[in-house]
Amino acid sequence: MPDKIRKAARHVNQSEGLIFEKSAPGKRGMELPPLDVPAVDARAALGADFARDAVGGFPEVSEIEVIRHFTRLSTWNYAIDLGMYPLGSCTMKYNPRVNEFVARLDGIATEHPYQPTELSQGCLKILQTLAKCLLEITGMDAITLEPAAGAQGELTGLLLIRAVLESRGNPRKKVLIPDSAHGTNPATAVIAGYEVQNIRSDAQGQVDMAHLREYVAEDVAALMVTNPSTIGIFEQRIAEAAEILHAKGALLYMDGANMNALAGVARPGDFGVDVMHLNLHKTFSTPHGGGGPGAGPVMVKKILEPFLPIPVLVEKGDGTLALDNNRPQSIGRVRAFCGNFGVLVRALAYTLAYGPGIRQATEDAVLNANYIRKHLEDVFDLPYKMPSMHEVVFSDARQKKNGVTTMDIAKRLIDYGFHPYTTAFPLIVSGAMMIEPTESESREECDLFIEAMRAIAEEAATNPELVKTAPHSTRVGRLDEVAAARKPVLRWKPASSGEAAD
Amino acid sequence: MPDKIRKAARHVNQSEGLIFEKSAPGKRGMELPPLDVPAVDARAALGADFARDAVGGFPEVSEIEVIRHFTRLSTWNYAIDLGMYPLGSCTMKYNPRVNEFVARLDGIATEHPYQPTELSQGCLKILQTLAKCLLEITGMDAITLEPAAGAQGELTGLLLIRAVLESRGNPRKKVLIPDSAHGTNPATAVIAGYEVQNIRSDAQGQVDMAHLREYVAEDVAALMVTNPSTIGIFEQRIAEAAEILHAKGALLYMDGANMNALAGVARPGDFGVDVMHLNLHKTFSTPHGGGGPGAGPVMVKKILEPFLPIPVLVEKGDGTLALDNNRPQSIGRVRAFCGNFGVLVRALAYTLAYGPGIRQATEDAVLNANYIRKHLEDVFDLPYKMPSMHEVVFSDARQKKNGVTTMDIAKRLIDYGFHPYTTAFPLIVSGAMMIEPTESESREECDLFIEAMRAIAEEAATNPELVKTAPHSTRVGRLDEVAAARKPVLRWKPASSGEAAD
Amino acid sequence: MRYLPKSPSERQEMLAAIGALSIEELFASIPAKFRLKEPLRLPGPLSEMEIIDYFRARGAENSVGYSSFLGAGVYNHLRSVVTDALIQRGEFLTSYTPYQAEISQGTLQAIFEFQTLMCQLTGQEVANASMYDGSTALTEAVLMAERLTSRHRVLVARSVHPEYRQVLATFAHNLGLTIEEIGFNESGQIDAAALRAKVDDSTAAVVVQSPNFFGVLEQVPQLAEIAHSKEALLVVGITEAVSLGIVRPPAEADVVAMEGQSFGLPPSYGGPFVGVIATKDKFVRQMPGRLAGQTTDHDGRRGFCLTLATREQHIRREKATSNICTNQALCALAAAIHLCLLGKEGLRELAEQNLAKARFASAELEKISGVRRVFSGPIFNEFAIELPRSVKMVNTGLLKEKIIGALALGSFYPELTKRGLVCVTETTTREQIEKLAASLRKILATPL
Amino acid sequence: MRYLPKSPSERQEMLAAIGALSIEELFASIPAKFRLKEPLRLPGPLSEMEIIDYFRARGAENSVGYSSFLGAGVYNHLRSVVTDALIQRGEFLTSYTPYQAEISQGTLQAIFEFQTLMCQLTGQEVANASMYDGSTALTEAVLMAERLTSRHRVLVARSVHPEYRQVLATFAHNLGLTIEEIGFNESGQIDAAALRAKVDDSTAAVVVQSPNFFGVLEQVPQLAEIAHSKEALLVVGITEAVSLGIVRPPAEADVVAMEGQSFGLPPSYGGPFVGVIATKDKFVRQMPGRLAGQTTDHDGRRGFCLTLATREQHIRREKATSNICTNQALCALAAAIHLCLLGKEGLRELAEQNLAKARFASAELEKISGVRRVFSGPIFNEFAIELPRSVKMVNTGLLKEKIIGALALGSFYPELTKRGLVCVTETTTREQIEKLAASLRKILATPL
Ligand SMILES: Cc1ncc(COP(=O)(O)O)c(C=O)c1O
Ligand SMILES: Cc1ncc(COP(=O)(O)O)c(C=O)c1O
Repeated sequence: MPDKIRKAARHVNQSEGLIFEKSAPGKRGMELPPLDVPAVDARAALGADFARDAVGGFPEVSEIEVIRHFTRLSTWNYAIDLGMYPLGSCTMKYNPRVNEFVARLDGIATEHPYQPTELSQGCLKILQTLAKCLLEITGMDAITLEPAAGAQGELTGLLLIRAVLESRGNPRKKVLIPDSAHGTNPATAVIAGYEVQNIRSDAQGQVDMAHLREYVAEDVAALMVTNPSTIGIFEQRIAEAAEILHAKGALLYMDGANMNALAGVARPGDFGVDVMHLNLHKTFSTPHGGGGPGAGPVMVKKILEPFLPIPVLVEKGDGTLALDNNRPQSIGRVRAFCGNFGVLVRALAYTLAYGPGIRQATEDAVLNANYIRKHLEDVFDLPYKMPSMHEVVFSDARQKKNGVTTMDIAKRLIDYGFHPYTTAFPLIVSGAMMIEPTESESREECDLFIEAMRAIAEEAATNPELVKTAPHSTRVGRLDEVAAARKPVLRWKPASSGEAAD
Repeated sequence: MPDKIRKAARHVNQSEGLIFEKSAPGKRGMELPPLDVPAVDARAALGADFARDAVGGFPEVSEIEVIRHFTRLSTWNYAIDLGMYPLGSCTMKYNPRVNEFVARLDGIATEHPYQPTELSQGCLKILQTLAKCLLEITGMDAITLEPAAGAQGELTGLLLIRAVLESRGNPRKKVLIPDSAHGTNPATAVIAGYEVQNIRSDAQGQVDMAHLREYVAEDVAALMVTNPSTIGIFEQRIAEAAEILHAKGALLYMDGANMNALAGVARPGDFGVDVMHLNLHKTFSTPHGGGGPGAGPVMVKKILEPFLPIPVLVEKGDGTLALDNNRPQSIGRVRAFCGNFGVLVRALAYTLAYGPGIRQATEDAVLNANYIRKHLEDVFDLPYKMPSMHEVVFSDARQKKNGVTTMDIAKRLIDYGFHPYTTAFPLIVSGAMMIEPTESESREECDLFIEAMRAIAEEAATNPELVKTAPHSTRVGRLDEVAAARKPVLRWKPASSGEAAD
Repeated sequence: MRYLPKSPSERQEMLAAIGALSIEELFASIPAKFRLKEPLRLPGPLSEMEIIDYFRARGAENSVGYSSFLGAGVYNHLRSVVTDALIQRGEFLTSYTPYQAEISQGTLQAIFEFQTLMCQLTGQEVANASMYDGSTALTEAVLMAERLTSRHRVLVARSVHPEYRQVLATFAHNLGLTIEEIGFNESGQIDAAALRAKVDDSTAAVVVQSPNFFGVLEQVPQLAEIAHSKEALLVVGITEAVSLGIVRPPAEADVVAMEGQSFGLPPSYGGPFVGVIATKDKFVRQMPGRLAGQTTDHDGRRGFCLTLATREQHIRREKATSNICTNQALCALAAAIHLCLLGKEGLRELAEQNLAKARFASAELEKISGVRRVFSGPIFNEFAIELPRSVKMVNTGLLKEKIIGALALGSFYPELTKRGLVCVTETTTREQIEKLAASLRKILATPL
Repeated sequence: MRYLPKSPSERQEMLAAIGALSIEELFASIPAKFRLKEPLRLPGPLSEMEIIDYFRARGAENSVGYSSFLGAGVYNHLRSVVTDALIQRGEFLTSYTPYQAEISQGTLQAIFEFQTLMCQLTGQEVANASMYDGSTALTEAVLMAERLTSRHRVLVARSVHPEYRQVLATFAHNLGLTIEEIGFNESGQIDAAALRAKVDDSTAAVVVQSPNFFGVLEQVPQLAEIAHSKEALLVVGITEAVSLGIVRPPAEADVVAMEGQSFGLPPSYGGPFVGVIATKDKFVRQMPGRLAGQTTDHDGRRGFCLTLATREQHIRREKATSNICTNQALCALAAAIHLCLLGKEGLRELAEQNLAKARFASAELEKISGVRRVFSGPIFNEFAIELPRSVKMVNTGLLKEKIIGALALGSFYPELTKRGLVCVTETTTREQIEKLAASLRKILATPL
């Protein structure tokens, strides 16, 4: 009998304890070349005040145990290399292997940020080329590659806005943020020293223009809008929003986390955006690596260029490149050194692979999202009917009637061989199901996803308990997150916990 | 409730079809740099007689589909990187990652066997250094690194014996092989043009000396003996066997597949062996790679040196190295070029990592085997009681009483998170269970294995059906091998099988 | 295009299924005037091989073939191919933040192990995984101190990495934090007397780094006592984490902000690295960044999940402890693997080798007339030297010998012209050190 | 030692558990006089970094930086990092021969796919996975023909790779096979007339290679007709498998023996490569080597297992079709992955590029006075040229230009002195070809 679930089966999988539980005194996983200078006794050299004893509880294991430990752990993860990872807003697309290869080349991975400029021209050319590509894609005027992730890009962007407003005499008080925004937007505004004013969405899920007009006053520094929005629709009146803001001397910040829907098709610089960031670990495919690293370059219009963080990449008269730290109006430095260079290398490798063909990736991403929408809209509630871009957002409204929530459906997807979609936000959709297939999914994979979602909808109707107790196929079931938070156990401790103290 | 089986659990695992089933016209997984010379129309250039149409049925898939296809497939395999792989005689030990790294270096992986000698000194030094190490470890006089695997090493060895005997006037007719030998031994003898004469083992599982004396006559070219034998015991009277053979002008061939029990402890060259091979993919840890590649260097005593296959590595007067093809007495060439160079590189990396410490690896291998023997000998039948070296061989005699065979126990081991042990041979043990942990297993892993084997013994007594129908945890159950052989399906065919014909 | 798993006809069939006549139709909600008519002007498309050639060419324009004595927050330590092989497993490399615990146990357990390792190294009770880098970790540590003390004055040692102080300044500027800097004495350590004089009831935190920017170890216990005397918190930054193999951990600090690059991450022109904040259990709810905690499933099996998320932006939005979301997870994994490989003995031996090399290098250089050590305090693998000429001039000469010399301290500290920062690690060979000394001697011998 | 997962005390405890007083006790069954008293004299032990340094140093003593025009059975083609990333997954790299099907389905399905790809390429019905290399595959193909025909005379084209013929000779010697060689004509192809004259009722096989050692394509259909006219089998060897992207497959051959190195395997100084035998279904039971077959489990799920093992040594021992056991599985996997990446269009385009480069190179070289093509037959990416001077002498000059020139055919064919074999692939740039031509012109212009 063919299995009911086509996409996945259960298979034997290795169990594994904590690395500390495998430790035994004297085992070594790495050996060093012999010391070629006179040895020094640390305790004698540093003195009792500065010397330490051995690190208590530190693991002592062999190389093969390390290989097995982390190989076994890895088999407990889901990954893009294993299948579709339809996390809305997170843009989990294929991470090309060549990007990993080039980021590790001698002359790339080996370079020190303080080495002489004349010995860094290769690194600087990479930064310059990527900068030019990102400006061409976004239609903006100037850029910084320094921010380490989207949230840091947001902060950098708001600090730039603050700086230009200060230079005009008043940094202002408020940043307007639609209720559909990602959590980093309001969190960032506060760190930038602003108050957050939430802006309502209209019936279509777009920024409510009337409401916006109301709020844009002399104390408003900027509107932070995500476009396409977190419900996957294009903010059609964004240019109008820009005019409203500009008329009052405020600026328009665009969260570019969803550029996957626009690259090659439309440019924020053309529809009134003053500042924006990109998530290179999303749109430009540098791997997520289980949570990072990323990069969040910030693109600005000319007026903001003088305030860009240091260092700024400049081309000298002789055509050589250099990093300029002498920028009197700069907001300063948001991170040490030149940003997540290794991530930037990967993003450039990705961009060079596509060239102008990046539009095709965008088209395929939007095609996949709409294909899935088309095949699921009859079984799941679609709160906002506007055309979908790179992502479709359903709600669990129908399944809720049987007590089945978006989280239950998400967990049940695991049994069907998929990673769950995003359930966390936006706040304007209760029980949101944010589905972003990206361009990396074949029709076959999309069809299997549709089949899985329809089957789960069926189960939610006929056998809700099955869905509510999912997943049933994983080596551990749903975990007690409440207990985890109530009595946090955040580190392993040796039996004789005196040891760990050191 | 803690799970009964500690070593493994079941986890969701991706299903995947054949790559051909994912093909669609126009998909590409690899693109080429643009052609920098005038393009040529193949059909016109080659003419209809030589030109072909597109390869029928050939896959057309994208890069991510290839990544996912083979990544998913890989998760269906067991591997040394996942856990203990106790295949007796196969010596599945840890394969150091650095070996893979150095084998891929520019200047190593990139070299052509016909490039000028003066531009190949690096490759030749690697061959020379490895040759010296292997001679030191085996105590032999001369060596060829050319054979691609153990079986080809055996053939090379027998051809050398044949050559020296021919040079003495008569190649002789027979090769004596103990009934405990690996299948390649008799198969090889035939290809070398010899008849196989099986030699009985004595009550202790060693070569029966009386029997040997009987058989060693003028028509016997050699005795092929594996030492330690395939039941993991040292042939204590091997030197005597050598004398018996030498007295009659015959030679002693030693199958060195089990050198893992001797390296650093004893040298075949010291106990009368004339010719032997090593399996570098076993004792020297070059990875098995799902079945190969390997390398089977052959070590000989002085008298056989003139007959070594070409090319022979020689050191010139000026200290530079070269390959000598002008060897009038050579048996010729057994393989094109210089053998599996990339495998030899890995074997040298392994040897350099240990140095004289290789003895410690041998000691640990023997320690593990005896530790397991000690903890299992009360529940499994031990047909031969001689001290175990690197391997312990039980039989299923006791479990057979409940209809549980060695194969059933082996399959049940899968559910316990282990790869089965070897069941195939030796012929002198019916229902053999050949267990070789190697030095790469920690005590923890050995203890889990012992726990599993004892639990299975228990199941065999109390619930034989459970064992006989194992494995129960894998994505596919026992396969119908009979059907596979009766109506062989050895390739995929497209629906319209006309296409494939091309 | 090789990354796109669709054939032209599949695209047409999918469009048809959607009921769209053309792909343009799917972009109809974008006002026409904003839709691009022309293809973007971008380089490419390039094949895999061309991409490799491009980056090989860029690499060749950098410093390959030079021996370097640069440290100053980025250290060249040995890395194992094992680490690289493991973090490149797709299951780690291409997975997202482990919000869905049931299929993320690999990443979650690894994070838990990372947190434990960081606690063991720093002598603290709890550590996060992770912050962007050491500089943002230090800044977040200060913001944490501000929240914990509700005070707004921060005293920062000038011997803290200059770029770290710049980052702190950028944040402080808008948050009404006042920052005052405390100088250093001839030992190269913070001027404790000056600090004691400045610390008061409005002081949120005292911020030092050890080993500090000059490579000198600070007297953490004493500094803690000074800070605590006014209920201010002591924040200790660490840029050279390998030092913890032999140097007393800052157990008395209230918050430790560490850069983990030294644990198996390549210099990579400044990133990606991994920042860590470690602190006391009692402060955990004000700590930013991700935390994995141990728990069980319904059958009592041990498992791990992200926890205390109420500190984070995706739950608390404007009330979050920080805006950080994506962090440096894969770098944290690399560091954890690297540390497991090194192990207790390996880490100590590694640190001892660094100390020994630094002692040797310092002695070799001090033999040169006109060259002397600037500071008398205890060092680990980095130290400041004074030269009879401008460091820039000397370095120009060294470059001719394929040596990247000392970092000119004058560019960060006007008063430290003719002073250079020299770093050596276990990767610096005796031969390289002797060549540096010989070249330096030669250069200084030639009259201007 | 880092590879050994035991602490000293664990060793003691395990010895105690066994009831042994010392480790020596476990080796007691080895006669004392054979037990080593001294440690072996071996280099090492080396740390990982020292091992890498050692091999980097060896690599630097080789041909890095030279452009090469060598082929002759080993070809330098593009390889993708994807292939390397996948075959290094531990689950493939560190697994054994898939005898235990339930936990080896990954390797088994990949083998099945490899077999299919090889059939599609060669136009044959069944293919194995795998033989050691092309040379041993060719020899095994001949032994297979001997078994199938029970005849012992083999006719081999002299245009077959000389080393392949040497390997065949080594085996034939002891098996009572008689081997006769057939010459080549001015087209560079086998002398069909001579072949027709020689083939008779005692002929087991006619053995040719296409493209042959001179890079010339053989007339396979005609040769098949000749062989079959006397019920002899036609064995076709292939060393440059990329040619199958545009060259008619040897469908008329009875057995094809192919070297798969061109499919993503590095030259690696001659190995490891991957040999393949492909043939007709009716001959499969005489085919050596491993085969994966499709079947089902008890629940009807599709699965794969090794099959027809009754041909193999581990079952049949002295009656086996061959003694091969360990083969080149991982290389076969690499080739399969490489071919899946290339795909139908990529393979054709790749082959066309090779053809175009060869045409261009040939034209460029023929422009040089005194340089002419030796053979008139159709070529793929390799061709023989005649020089006015000894190839050795010319190559010495080329080496000064960092060029590794043509392979001197004289060393394999006495009658072909002053003849050299030139190979170009998609990796040979126009610039390299033009530099070769220019250097050659220069060298030949300078009087002896
Ligand atoms: C819409 C949106 N904005 C901002 C962010 C924050 O970016 P990062 O995680 O790189 O800090 C994200 C990522 O989760 C996002 O989806
Ligand atoms: C004892 C013994 N001899 C010979 C061989 C054959 O070696 P290979 O598989 O390398 O041809 C093996 C390997 O299976 C073996 O175990």
